[in-house]
Amino acid sequence: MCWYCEQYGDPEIGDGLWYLNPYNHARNMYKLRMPDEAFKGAEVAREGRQTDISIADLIDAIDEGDQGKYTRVQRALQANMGEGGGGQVVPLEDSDKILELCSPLGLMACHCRKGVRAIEERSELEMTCMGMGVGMLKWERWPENYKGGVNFLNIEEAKEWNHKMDKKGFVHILMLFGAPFIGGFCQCDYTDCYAIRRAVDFGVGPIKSHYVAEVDYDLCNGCGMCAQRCQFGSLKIEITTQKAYIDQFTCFGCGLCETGCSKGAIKLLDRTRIPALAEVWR
Amino acid sequence: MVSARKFPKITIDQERCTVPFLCKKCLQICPTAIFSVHGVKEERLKELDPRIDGSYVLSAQRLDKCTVCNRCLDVCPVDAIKIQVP
Amino acid sequence: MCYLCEEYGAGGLWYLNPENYARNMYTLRLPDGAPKSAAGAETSGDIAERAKGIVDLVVAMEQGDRDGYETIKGQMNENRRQRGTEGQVVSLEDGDKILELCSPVGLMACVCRKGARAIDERNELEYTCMGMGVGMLKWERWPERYKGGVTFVSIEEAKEWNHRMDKRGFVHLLMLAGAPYIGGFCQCDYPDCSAIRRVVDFGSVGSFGGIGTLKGHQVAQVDYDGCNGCGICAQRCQFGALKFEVTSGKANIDQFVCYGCGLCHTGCPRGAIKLLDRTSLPALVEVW
Amino acid sequence: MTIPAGRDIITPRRLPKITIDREKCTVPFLCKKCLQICPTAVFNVLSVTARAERLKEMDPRIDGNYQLTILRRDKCMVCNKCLEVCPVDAIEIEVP
Repeated sequence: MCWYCEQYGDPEIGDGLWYLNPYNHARNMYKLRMPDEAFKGAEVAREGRQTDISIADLIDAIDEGDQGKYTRVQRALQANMGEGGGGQVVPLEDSDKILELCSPLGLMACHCRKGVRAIEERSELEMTCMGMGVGMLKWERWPENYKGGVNFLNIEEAKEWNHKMDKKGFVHILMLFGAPFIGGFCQCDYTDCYAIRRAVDFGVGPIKSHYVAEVDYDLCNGCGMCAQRCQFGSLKIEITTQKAYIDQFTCFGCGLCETGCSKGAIKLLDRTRIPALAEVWR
Repeated sequence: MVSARKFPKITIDQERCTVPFLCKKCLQICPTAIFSVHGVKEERLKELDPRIDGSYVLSAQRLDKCTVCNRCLDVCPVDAIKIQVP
Repeated sequence: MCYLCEEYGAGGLWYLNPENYARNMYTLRLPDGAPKSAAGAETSGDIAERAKGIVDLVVAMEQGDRDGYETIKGQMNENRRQRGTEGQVVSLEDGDKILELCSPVGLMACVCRKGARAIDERNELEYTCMGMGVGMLKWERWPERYKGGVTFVSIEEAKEWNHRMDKRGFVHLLMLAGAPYIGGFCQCDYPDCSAIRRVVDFGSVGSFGGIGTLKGHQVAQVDYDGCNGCGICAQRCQFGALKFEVTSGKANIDQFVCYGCGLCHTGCPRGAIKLLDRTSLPALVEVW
Repeated sequence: MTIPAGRDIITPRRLPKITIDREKCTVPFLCKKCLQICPTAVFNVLSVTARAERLKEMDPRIDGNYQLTILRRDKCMVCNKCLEVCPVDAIEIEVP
């Protein structure tokens, strides 16, 4: 089971998925966003926690050729992320359900794209991020963080936006601001999103979704649309057989290949029901 | 880290699986291509006949990529494959 | 510089050095004292021994034995180097130039696809591999290795075949059979080609140091002005190095992961992907 | 127990050193040339929190409101495109 479900899932509700547990979207969650002792909970995640490290240390370790340091930093970063600053990839269908549970929802400028490519998103047409939960109501206090303001949406509008982003090819990620408080519903792609890039390059950052993609060889015609949409480099076209090939061990279960397939040849399977993948979250 | 896990154990009953290069069902259905087929004894001036028992042997090499989807079990006409989940 | 160029390049690219295609190369193909198989086993006939290296690696992974894993990997690379049985990715253009230098060239069944997917290529329309050099003339002695025989082709036919394979999306790869003797000109894809699979699956952070195959002498680079984000290139990358950067609507190539096969370059209808010389980028000079 | 995967094992390699002359590069969020030309997104631009004021957005045109930083020098292949586009010659890349 994923760490978040263990901590915050309710087996009775939403198949035990933590993000479909309405309690986690309750208003009082916001106050807990900086985890206090009670909420730090799981000893597993706290083990090896170290606050003064960053991705820069990983890069230094490569430069220094120090495998030991690299591994230490990598593990510590993974532990830190688990505790509060982490997140999880979700497929389109599940994210629609989350949008029904959470309020308020507001479009905003993406923090990552601003930092990585200096992209300024000034209007709702440009905005590629969604802030979630009551914290959003205080946005006006921090205009620098919410450059261009916040555009609050109703559930239907939010879903429509979500589908539009999916069509464009963005990966949906739940960003935690102190688990289980979901602060952001991100739309990510490789290089421009900090989270995906950390996860792909170093195995640090948001964990994989509860699903993995699988190709139905009978339906797949090798058109290659799916290969364009994979941001994790885990989908290739196997030319010999003219079918899509998915490495399920590196698949993040974002479902972009599924939603992009015109033949309906890709399905999402429940990760926890596949023995070899049940514990593959990074 | 990928995760802490034991790989599945795949055993192939060579008594039953006698003509893998002729049958080739598991080799072509496997989504992660973990199987491999080899001629048992390549001889000078001789081509091996896939129809002759034991001229080829099937092996499962890339256990790390097996997701236990069990498709090979479904297609195997002689039930020669066993997957043991650790 | 890639070590093959250092040893066999005579100041240029080793595979464009005509000396390496001389007939006498064939007799050099197994250096004295080199391990008999890539896994270092005494006999290469035994199936278990043949697959030993990869199987040992998988066991080390399962046991979480990082040192063991690295040792096995290092040994496998060392054995391959000693035996001179490494390979190198080449672009379509360089492949064409090689075809002009080497003789004879013959189409044949692919050994990897035979092993990985039990694909039985029986005639020249199906063949996805090319054998090179005088060794090919002795093919009839080994009918099992050359199932379906060998179709010898002229330079023009070989080039045409090479271009057809490129169009389909195969990576071109030179397979050494005792460096610098080139035994095969492979057309590869993941996961059916064992050479590609060894480098993609067993590399390190940023996809360095897989097993047995060197990256090509070029790397691909996107011209942001020319790219219209059609995504065809992303379908063709077998190395997971090219992703479609949705934000900018352009292709994004991780040049550290890129093998320089040039499939994105030949697939781009707008000519927006160029192949650069690897040595022109200082950080990539030693990334093979 | 853990399984070594590609992204867990490093191949030692000396990385380029990139320095930014902050005296020269004063308005990176306005200029943004290097940020957008870099094929591997090595750069990062941050607002200087010490200058942040509650209830106020920061003006990209004001010197020193934003700072250019190096986020991923492991991905720099020294293509030198950033040097070419930088209007104030503030970037220096040192190849080890």
